Amino acid sequence: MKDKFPLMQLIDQAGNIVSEEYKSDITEENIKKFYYHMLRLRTYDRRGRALQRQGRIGTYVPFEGQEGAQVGSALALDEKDWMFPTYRDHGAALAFGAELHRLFLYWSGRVEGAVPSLTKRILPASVPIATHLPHATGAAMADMYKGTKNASIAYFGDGATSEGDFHEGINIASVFKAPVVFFNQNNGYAISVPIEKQMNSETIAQKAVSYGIPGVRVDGMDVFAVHLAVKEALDRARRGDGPTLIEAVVIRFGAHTTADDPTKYRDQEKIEQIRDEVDPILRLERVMKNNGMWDGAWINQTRKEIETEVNEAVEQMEDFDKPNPADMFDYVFEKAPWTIQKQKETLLRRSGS
Amino acid sequence: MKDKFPLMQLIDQAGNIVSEEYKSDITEENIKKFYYHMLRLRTYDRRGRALQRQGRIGTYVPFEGQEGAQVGSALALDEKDWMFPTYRDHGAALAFGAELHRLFLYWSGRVEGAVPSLTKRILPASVPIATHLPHATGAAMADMYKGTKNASIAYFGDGATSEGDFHEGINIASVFKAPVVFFNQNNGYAISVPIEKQMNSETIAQKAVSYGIPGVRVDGMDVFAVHLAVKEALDRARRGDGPTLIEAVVIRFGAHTTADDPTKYRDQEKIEQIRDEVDPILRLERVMKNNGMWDGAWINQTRKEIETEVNEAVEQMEDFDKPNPADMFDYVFEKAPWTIQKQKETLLRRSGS
Amino acid sequence: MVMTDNRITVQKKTTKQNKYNVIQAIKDGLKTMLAEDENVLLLGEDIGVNGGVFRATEGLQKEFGEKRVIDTPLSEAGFVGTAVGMALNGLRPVVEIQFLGFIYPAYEQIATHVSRMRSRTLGFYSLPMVIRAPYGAGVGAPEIHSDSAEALFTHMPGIKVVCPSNAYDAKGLLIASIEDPDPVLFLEPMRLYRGTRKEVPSEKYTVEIGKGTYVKEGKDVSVFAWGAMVPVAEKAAQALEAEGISSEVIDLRTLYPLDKDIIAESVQKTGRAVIVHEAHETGGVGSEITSIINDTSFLYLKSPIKRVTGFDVPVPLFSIEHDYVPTPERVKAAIKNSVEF
Amino acid sequence: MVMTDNRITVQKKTTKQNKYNVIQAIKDGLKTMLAEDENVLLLGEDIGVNGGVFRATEGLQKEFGEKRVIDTPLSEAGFVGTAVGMALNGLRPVVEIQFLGFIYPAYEQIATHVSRMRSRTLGFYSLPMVIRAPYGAGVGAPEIHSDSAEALFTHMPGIKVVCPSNAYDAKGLLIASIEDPDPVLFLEPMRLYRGTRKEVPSEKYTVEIGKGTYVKEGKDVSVFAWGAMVPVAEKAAQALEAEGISSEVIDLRTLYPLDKDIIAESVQKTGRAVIVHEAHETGGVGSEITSIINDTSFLYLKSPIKRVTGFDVPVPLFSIEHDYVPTPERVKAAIKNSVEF
Ligand SMILES: Cc1ncc(C[n+]2csc(CCOP(=O)(O)OP(=O)(O)O)c2C)c(N)n1
Ligand SMILES: Cc1ncc(C[n+]2csc(CCOP(=O)(O)OP(=O)(O)O)c2C)c(N)n1
Ligand SMILES: [Mg+2]
Ligand SMILES: [Mg+2]
Repeated sequence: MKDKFPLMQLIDQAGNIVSEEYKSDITEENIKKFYYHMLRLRTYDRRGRALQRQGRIGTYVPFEGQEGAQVGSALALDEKDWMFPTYRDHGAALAFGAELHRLFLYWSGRVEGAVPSLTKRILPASVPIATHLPHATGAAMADMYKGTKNASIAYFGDGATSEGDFHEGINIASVFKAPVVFFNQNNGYAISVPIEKQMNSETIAQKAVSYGIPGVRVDGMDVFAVHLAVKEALDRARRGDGPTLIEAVVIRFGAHTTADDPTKYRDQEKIEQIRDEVDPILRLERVMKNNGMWDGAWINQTRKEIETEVNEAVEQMEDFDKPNPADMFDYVFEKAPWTIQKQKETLLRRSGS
Repeated sequence: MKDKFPLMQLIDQAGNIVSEEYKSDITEENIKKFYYHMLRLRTYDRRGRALQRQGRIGTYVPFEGQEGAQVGSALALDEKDWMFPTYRDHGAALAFGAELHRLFLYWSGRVEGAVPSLTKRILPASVPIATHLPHATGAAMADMYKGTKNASIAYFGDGATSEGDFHEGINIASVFKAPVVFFNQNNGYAISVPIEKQMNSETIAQKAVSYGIPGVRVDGMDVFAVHLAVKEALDRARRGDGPTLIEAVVIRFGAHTTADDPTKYRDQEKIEQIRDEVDPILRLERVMKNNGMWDGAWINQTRKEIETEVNEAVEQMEDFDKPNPADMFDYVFEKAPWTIQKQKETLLRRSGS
Repeated sequence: MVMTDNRITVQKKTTKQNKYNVIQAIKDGLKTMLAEDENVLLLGEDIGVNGGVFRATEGLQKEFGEKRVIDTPLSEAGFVGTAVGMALNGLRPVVEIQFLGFIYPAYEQIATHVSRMRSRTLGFYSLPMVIRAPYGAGVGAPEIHSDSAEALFTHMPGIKVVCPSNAYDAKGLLIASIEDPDPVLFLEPMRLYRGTRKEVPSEKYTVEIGKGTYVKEGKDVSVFAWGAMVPVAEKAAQALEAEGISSEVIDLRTLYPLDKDIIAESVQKTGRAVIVHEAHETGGVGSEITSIINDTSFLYLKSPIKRVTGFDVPVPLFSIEHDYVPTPERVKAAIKNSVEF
Repeated sequence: MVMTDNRITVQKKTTKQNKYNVIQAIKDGLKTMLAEDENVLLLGEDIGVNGGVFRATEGLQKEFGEKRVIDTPLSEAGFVGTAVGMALNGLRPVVEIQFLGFIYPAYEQIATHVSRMRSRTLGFYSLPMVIRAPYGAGVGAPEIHSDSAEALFTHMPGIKVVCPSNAYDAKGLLIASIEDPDPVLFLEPMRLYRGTRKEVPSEKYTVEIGKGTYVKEGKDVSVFAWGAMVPVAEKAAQALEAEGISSEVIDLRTLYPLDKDIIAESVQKTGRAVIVHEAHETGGVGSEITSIINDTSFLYLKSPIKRVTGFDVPVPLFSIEHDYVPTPERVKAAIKNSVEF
């Protein structure tokens, strides 16, 4: 099947542009745009891990290694498109328009941070695996119904493909030609379970055959390739030609979460050895160098700006008002029924039931 | 996709043997065996509908038109294989070894008839669509674990392919190479919903690609072709080569159930017009005629015997002891807890709670 | 006064009335809302061309088109999840689950998304959607088709549970559910679908969610029921009048949130309570009503609360299903036990 | 006498003891049964090489092999259904659901097959299988990871629900569950996994399913709890001794079937009851216990039964989850209300 679903690549690991067709898109401007976003994601991600180690936030889900897939896909979206991320896709959310301090708040167990953006249509991270795929289908069908040209994108991992909701969400989208992109980041692991134990199929892209829709396999460490694949899928969706399943092959450099110890189930050393070779950010640096676009000053400047932005977001998070227990009662329904009102009083006057 | 998954056929509608390779299997003996079983299923099925009309049993699920698929598959099984049927596959159960009067009891709302056979491993009809596919996977994995050579077969319809359990059951089987055959009868309808509204894929067989397993598309009105396809899949399973997805393309001549009115959603007249052409039983009669195997005396004799057998089964059903309300309490757990004991007394002495 | 519940009041100002049974009233409610709000659409199995296995949507696809009345694939988790996405994006989907026993595949969608979207986003997103499902035993349906699973949803914060017992309430509560800003599970007593007809206003009206109603007033004992058990309770109550026992029959109509006030008001008047439901006894809504009585009316109770319920067994196949479902006889016996305690 | 519950008696005849916390005791129980019965096997996500996200199966795959300790795909409905097929075919699968909040996708399998196989076949087929799941809030886990969904299964005929509160019971109840001829949902209080260690016999022993136990005797009020709420109830009870209130604390240990006798025995002694659970109040197991007290001990009650529970809201994110979970303070207040009524 790998021959039927070849790995799409525009730039190889050495930083050579391997696609004549799309050479013209790989401009300095685009390179800098993608580079900036990936660097921003990585800076945020590393800070997240640091804050967790320092006990300043709770369990954190790192995505280092997957920046290319998350930036390439997120930047392909239009203003009013819908994004349905998982717990690992806060990078994509950030690239699309999530507010940094809200993301940090979320990792601090603050519901105030659950909605990543008040302007972009980004859902809170979907925690029950694959349950959000049908949501993306439904949001897309609603846009179709309303006659807009908006599309939806659902993010999910290789493990998610084993859940019924993966199948049901895509099947329904395929029947109604819903304008939705099913964007899979295949990082080869579901926590500790390697993909060979997750599925018997050689690729994830081939699962598109079940639904009579296009399946695309792309090098997820190649931000340009991902961007192109998602852009094409979104165009197809807006044209009314229905959903696409995209498999972005990526490597998760770190642990599943800060509560996970990957050395229990895989050889982390090997990953450390190859990581510079495969790093999506370094790949772009190589392109810059190979094409005389290297601009050290700009990179340093950019780093500084991002650092400052992240520092400010951390401050915002830590200066945020104390959590309000009343929040758990006030938003279950538009108007709290007597049960919840009574219970709220119980808690607030800390009395017995 | 139809080219990639061609419709397998050994005998065409005109009754010509179209496969040189398997010509030798199409012996008079085999023809008579298949013919006998299909006739037996049809006689039973028509009696079932008659009994329902007469109010002697409850809602009945007819399978007329699908006898070839059900007989061809069931007769491919070994003594100790496991069968997981739906509500429409009592024909297959009967061919495999279900007791007629138990089937009638089941349609009378008698739990005593839920287990189709006390000797063959046939599960009660699975009513929640697709939920039994993982069971077939599990039973097969248990046989693998125990080192037997038994296999399992799961029956399901075209509509069932839209449920998550279809996907999860096959995916797990594919990962563990479980000795199981997923036997789909594609009759083109899920109650009123035509297959085009059920899925966007041209065939059901192609869904095998998702799991990296063989997908076979067979003419379900050709009992020999079905038998061959299932036999090959079972052999593959016993060899340790894992599951197979088979799509048997069939036509449901009648209603979804005796409570359904097909004229509301499809042109029944057209079906009446083509039914003789496509009928799996008449197809075998044509083979007999074409090959000088026609034996009218044997056919009449066989009809009589089946009639008698069915009459006796109906009597057995109607002479069966009155239903026992205590049954609902005595088998929930091996030993009824106090709750159920108390409730049983409540009912039996018809007193208040 | 208790008898001026919104049923009566509305009927006063209504002009045209139709004599409808429950299924007709539900169809009328769906039609009313499809006509009134273009964001309302229906999804489910066999609801289009076929008009639903119970004909609740008969003719609606022809009238409102395939974009408004959608035949879905056989995929409960899928189309409930699809409805979540539609509701997020401004529509008001009304989903039909063909039988309540087939809602289980969608349980994760309902438990983790339908019921939580508003609270997990502090109200930034909300899901105005309705899930309709026929429920209950007594019609000779096959296995799994006869479950009464309401208590599996009244213990799930974020979704309301409604269950009418007659045509008038069916239309009014359905419209109220569709207009509700939050998700509602709308349970339809299969057994009453084609039962007694009632005057149903042809215009749009609502019956308030969260309010029970007095079906019959009485002074000796309060009998609480909903859905298909209301006529059963009524029958028992009427029969006992002859024996000089005056039972008050209350149709709770909404199962979450329960109408605490009507429960307390009645029990504080009669001092006795009998609860009738079709679902299994253990963990049924009856035990929550018992708790509400304990919390509100402890000192008024003259005898233990009685529950007349389905048993802690799967609903049996139809040859003995009538032994599973509470009967007027069992309710009468319980009322007597309660009164004679 | 009540204090000679099987915990004590077994400990008497035991030789070797280990000081185990709950997670170690569970692993010991699994190991014991894997060693004893070759038909026992484990299925779940990340339970093999990784030893489970809580390490409940650490080292077991190495010891018993990949055929006995199986890493499944991410597919709860799929592997619970697979376990059904295995149990049908003579094995005794023990399935791990990584967190109880992820059991919802398997709800249909459990509601329509796991719990019904024996009754729908009049005992011809049965399913000796166990579903293990960590449950409850208080460990700072993400959304959905902290649900206490026991009441969604105690209202489901055909499955037993067990919930230990300490290491000794954890091993004994787990072994009893694996040996039970019927399906058991085995709930593990995440919050106590690494809590106080207890003497746990190294040999095989069982704690009877369906029996509660006295954690502390008292005369003024009966406090019922299970799982992670037992230490909370105990703490409140101890604190109130100083104020002269003598509370009896009962660990119910099994939630279906509930131990009616111990509930009645204690309430008939004290005349008062407080129920503590982490699940939402409405429809929680607490309301069923209230009903049992109403049914068995109506005339003994001196004051209304009090419930101290989680609220009718989704378990909040961890920054305020401790406001959701009952605290000793809330239990103390309820006990006082009960006694001072
Ligand atoms: C229904 C459900 N089951 C189990 C889990 C626990 N869990 C969280 S992440 C995860 C692995 C997901 O793997 P994958 O889909 O590949 O995404 P990745 O974490 O690799 O990005 C599991 C099993 C869950 N969140 N939801
Ligand atoms: C989970 C579930 N949802 C809905 C139903 C109601 N129902 C019974 S049969 C059926 C159609 C099944 O179609 P298909 O799988 O093609 O099998 P066929 O009836 O054609 O043999 C439906 C929707 C059900 N039994 N289970
Ligand atoms: Mg992964
Ligand atoms: Mg079909």
